[in-house]
Amino acid sequence: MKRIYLDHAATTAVDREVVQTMIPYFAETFGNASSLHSFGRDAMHALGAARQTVADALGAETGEIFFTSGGTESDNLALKGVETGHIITSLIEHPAILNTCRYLENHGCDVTYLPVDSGGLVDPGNIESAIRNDTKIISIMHANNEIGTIQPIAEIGTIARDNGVLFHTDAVQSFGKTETDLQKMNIDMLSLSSHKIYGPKGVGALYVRDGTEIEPLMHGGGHESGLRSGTENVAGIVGFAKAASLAIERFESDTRHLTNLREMLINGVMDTIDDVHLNGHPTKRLPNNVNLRFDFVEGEAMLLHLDLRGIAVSTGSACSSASKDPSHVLLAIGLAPENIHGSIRFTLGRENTSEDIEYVLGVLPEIVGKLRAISPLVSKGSSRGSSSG
Amino acid sequence: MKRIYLDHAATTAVDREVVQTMIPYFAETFGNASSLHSFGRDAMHALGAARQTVADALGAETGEIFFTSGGTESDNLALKGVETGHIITSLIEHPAILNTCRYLENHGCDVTYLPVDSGGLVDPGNIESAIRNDTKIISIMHANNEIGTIQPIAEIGTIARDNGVLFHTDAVQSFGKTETDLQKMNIDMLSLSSHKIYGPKGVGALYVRDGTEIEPLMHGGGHESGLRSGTENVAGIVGFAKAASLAIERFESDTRHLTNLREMLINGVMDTIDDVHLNGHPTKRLPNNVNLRFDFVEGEAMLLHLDLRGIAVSTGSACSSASKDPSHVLLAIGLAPENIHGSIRFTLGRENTSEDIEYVLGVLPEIVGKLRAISPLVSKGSSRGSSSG
Amino acid sequence: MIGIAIEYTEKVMDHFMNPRNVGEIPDADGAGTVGNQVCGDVTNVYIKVTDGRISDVKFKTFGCGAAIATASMTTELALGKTLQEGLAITRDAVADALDGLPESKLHCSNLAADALHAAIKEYMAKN
Amino acid sequence: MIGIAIEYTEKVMDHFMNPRNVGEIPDADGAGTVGNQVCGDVTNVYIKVTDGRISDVKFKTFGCGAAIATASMTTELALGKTLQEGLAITRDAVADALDGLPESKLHCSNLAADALHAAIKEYMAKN
Ligand SMILES: Cc1ncc(COP(=O)(O)O)c(C=O)c1O
Ligand SMILES: Cc1ncc(COP(=O)(O)O)c(C=O)c1O
Repeated sequence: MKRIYLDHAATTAVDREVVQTMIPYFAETFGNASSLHSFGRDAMHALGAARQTVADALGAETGEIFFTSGGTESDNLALKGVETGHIITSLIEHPAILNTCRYLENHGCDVTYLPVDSGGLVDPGNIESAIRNDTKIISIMHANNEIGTIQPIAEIGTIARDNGVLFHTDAVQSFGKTETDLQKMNIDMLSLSSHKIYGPKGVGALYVRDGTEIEPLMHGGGHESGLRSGTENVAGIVGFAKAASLAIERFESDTRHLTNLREMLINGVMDTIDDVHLNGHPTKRLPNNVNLRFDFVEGEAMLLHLDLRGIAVSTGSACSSASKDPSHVLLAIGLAPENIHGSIRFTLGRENTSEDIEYVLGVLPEIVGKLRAISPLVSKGSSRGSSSG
Repeated sequence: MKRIYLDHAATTAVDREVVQTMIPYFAETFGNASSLHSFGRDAMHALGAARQTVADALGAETGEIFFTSGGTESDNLALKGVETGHIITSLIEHPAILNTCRYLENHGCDVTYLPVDSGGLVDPGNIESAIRNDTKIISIMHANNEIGTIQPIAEIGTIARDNGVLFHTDAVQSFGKTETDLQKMNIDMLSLSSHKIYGPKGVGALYVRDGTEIEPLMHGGGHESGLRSGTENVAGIVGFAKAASLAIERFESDTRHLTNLREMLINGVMDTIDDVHLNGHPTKRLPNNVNLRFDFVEGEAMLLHLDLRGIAVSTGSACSSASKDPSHVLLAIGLAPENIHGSIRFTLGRENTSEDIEYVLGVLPEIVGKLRAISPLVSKGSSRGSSSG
Repeated sequence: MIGIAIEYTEKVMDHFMNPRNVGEIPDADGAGTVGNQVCGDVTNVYIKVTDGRISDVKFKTFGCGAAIATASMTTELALGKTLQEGLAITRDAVADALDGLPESKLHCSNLAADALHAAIKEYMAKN
Repeated sequence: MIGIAIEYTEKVMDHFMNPRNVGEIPDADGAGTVGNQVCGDVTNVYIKVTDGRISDVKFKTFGCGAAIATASMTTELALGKTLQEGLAITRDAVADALDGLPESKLHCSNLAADALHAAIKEYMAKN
């Protein structure tokens, strides 16, 4: 069966080139980067080169890049590493930020969770007014993982800078898909995750602007300039760096390709199926994100039908696995729970083709029609029971 | 040039079989284990099988195994996850424990650092007397990374259990090299690291006995039953599990092989070079650890000479990279700093052969002789200036 | 809207893909609705009763795969049964008939049996 | 006893592997000892002075690769120099002559130049 992966916000397949780059670091150049001998020096060089690559990809200095075990650790480190005080964030952050904030609320911090508008945008004016004397950090994600909304990061960064408050952004979903300029955007800290950009899982980075003081989350041998102890995952870091450089290299072509497929999918669905709505912002949106709400049907049943046709999608953020509550993001943009249940997220990737989208557009109307036919929510005699496609 | 790696306590080369096992999980079975679709389910199965393998290797239940980013994170999680109170540990723990304890001392905990004897052994009697009403946890490493001393873990576990105190042990160096019995040893928590057992770097586990309450270090999507958020590093975990099962499978032959090589190296050095002393315990010692003190010469100079001959050793724990102070472990066993500077750690591995040891024994006397010849510490006219070999 | 990765038995998948007895019975002798849209699961069950037996049964479900499959299986189990037998169809019986449901989905199996019981009770109250 | 992974220049490695002017001068005109065993670095420098010039120089070092190489290079730089020129051999001059030393090892380059200066000063004090 044809298998079409449309869940790139959950994770991506490691690029073949990245895998090839990593392999020598398992059994050959396997040294501990802290060791003095040649095995160690080879590992140290690989680590240094990878750090340079990631720094270059961000326009940062090598001393500002700290490797972590992933986006979650980067987010935790950024927030927990800052002195206790007031934190400003949004209601649509990833659980790695939100649950860290909940934890910090129990440990002496005060958190303001800002609302978003129906497109998922934070109002920079709200940030400005939320700033207090004891505000230590503003953490607003660059792009949302569920609906793909891109925030006005540059404006927020300027407000933070003008008020002498640190600015952290979770760029796990945005890196490689929309431009990031650490200087113009006045970003002090930025989280990255390798497995969202065709790199291996279990690796990430936190950019920390030179001069920013933060405390480690993990204590030990003093690796990563003391900010993150633990023997460096050389193979993983080398793979991550390769993935980051490919992301920069392919940025133009990737975004063009993804935007084309995105528009093809959105328009195709809208043309063939009634009572469908696009969740999130119509334009300030990641090039690979399509989040659609199908009235009268339940998302997981749709997901299962699509899966049976080889199509992998998500009904929300796969990262928040344990919960079955309606998506906090879709609630925050003002959807009622009964409308949220029929939402499906398609996130496109580099390897997807227009044939993939055609295939999806081919099977979707039938699936929606089938589920609507057994749905008690479709009013009797309504033409809506079946798709028009 | 022949290259002989004798620094297996720092890290190990990933076993070729382990690499082969991991590869499909990068670009093929790459799904996010939390995703509902078939890509996700395949990843979830791989994760479940790996958890079963690691649980079996330890004689634990799958629900007691929590995957982490390595030994450092496991150690941090074990100690920081426990309610604030009194902690008992030893002076020779790995920095992942010691620096976590220092951190906790600044955050409401009180820590007792127990001394060790000249062989590096903790006296269980000292543990018993250190226990207070508010003692929450005892953390004593199973085997030391620098001198290889194996602690009386079963006795310590019994004392902990009898006193209603949690018992954590750092088994990063001991796993696969000396027997671990969670039940007989009354272990409540145990740290493992993949890259010390021929698995990939950046992966580890914390065993947490069912019913033990600990708090997460990283907050987010609620992975690992909520104890460790962050998208699971499926390839790394699969590799770690394979390495753990190989460690169990090869336990008998590995330990026999390593013990033979260890004795060959110790005896060979003692026979050919004067003024050499074995650091650590003569018998309660990891089968792969040889830590030798060469009078009148400085360790790093020896390391460099050995490196030039293709032999990789360590002058201490490579993990504690930033520090240049004399090893805290060698200080704790009662050595004066001036004696510590001439210590070299050889840690043997599965792939080493008796030819490797012969080669080392062949070059070592010359190196020591050369350095002693230029050492001002060798008294004039002393026969000690040159090796006898 | 997020669930942990789930796996269904072949029977569940069969009933999910080919649900039996889908529809409404406009002149039903009894009807029951359980669940609500806000929670993401609604199941309606309609019955016709002839000579004290369930002579026809239909359902409609808004819900996940497990909800659809259990509703379908429930109607299959109910068809031809006496009212007492119908009332004796438990959630567990439905789950068993499907060769089991994932732990996280056991609550879904509640809906259909409950809706069936409600339909039977409505009929009994009227007659 | 632990150091961050280090890399030496070819010149450092050459002087480390083949140290020049190793030894003691029993009837030295001046001798200097710098460092101590506790810190892990000791360097002794011995000089003979003829016509105001350093006509012979020898060293012994207990220390790391950088300490040995800098001591060797220092003696090479010192040989044949006037006492004033000898005193003008700075730590930086030694490091430069070795094409540089790793940041973490700059302190080691202190030892040899200091020991040389001490030897010269001892000679000057006596004469
Ligand atoms: C926006 C965002 N932040 C953080 C994370 C966490 O990253 P990781 O899975 O690498 O821990 C994710 C994805 O899981 C994400 O989408
Ligand atoms: C005894 C011990 N504990 C903990 C660690 C830390 O493990 P990791 O390098 O996986 O963070 C090490 C080695 O570095 C070790 O030897």
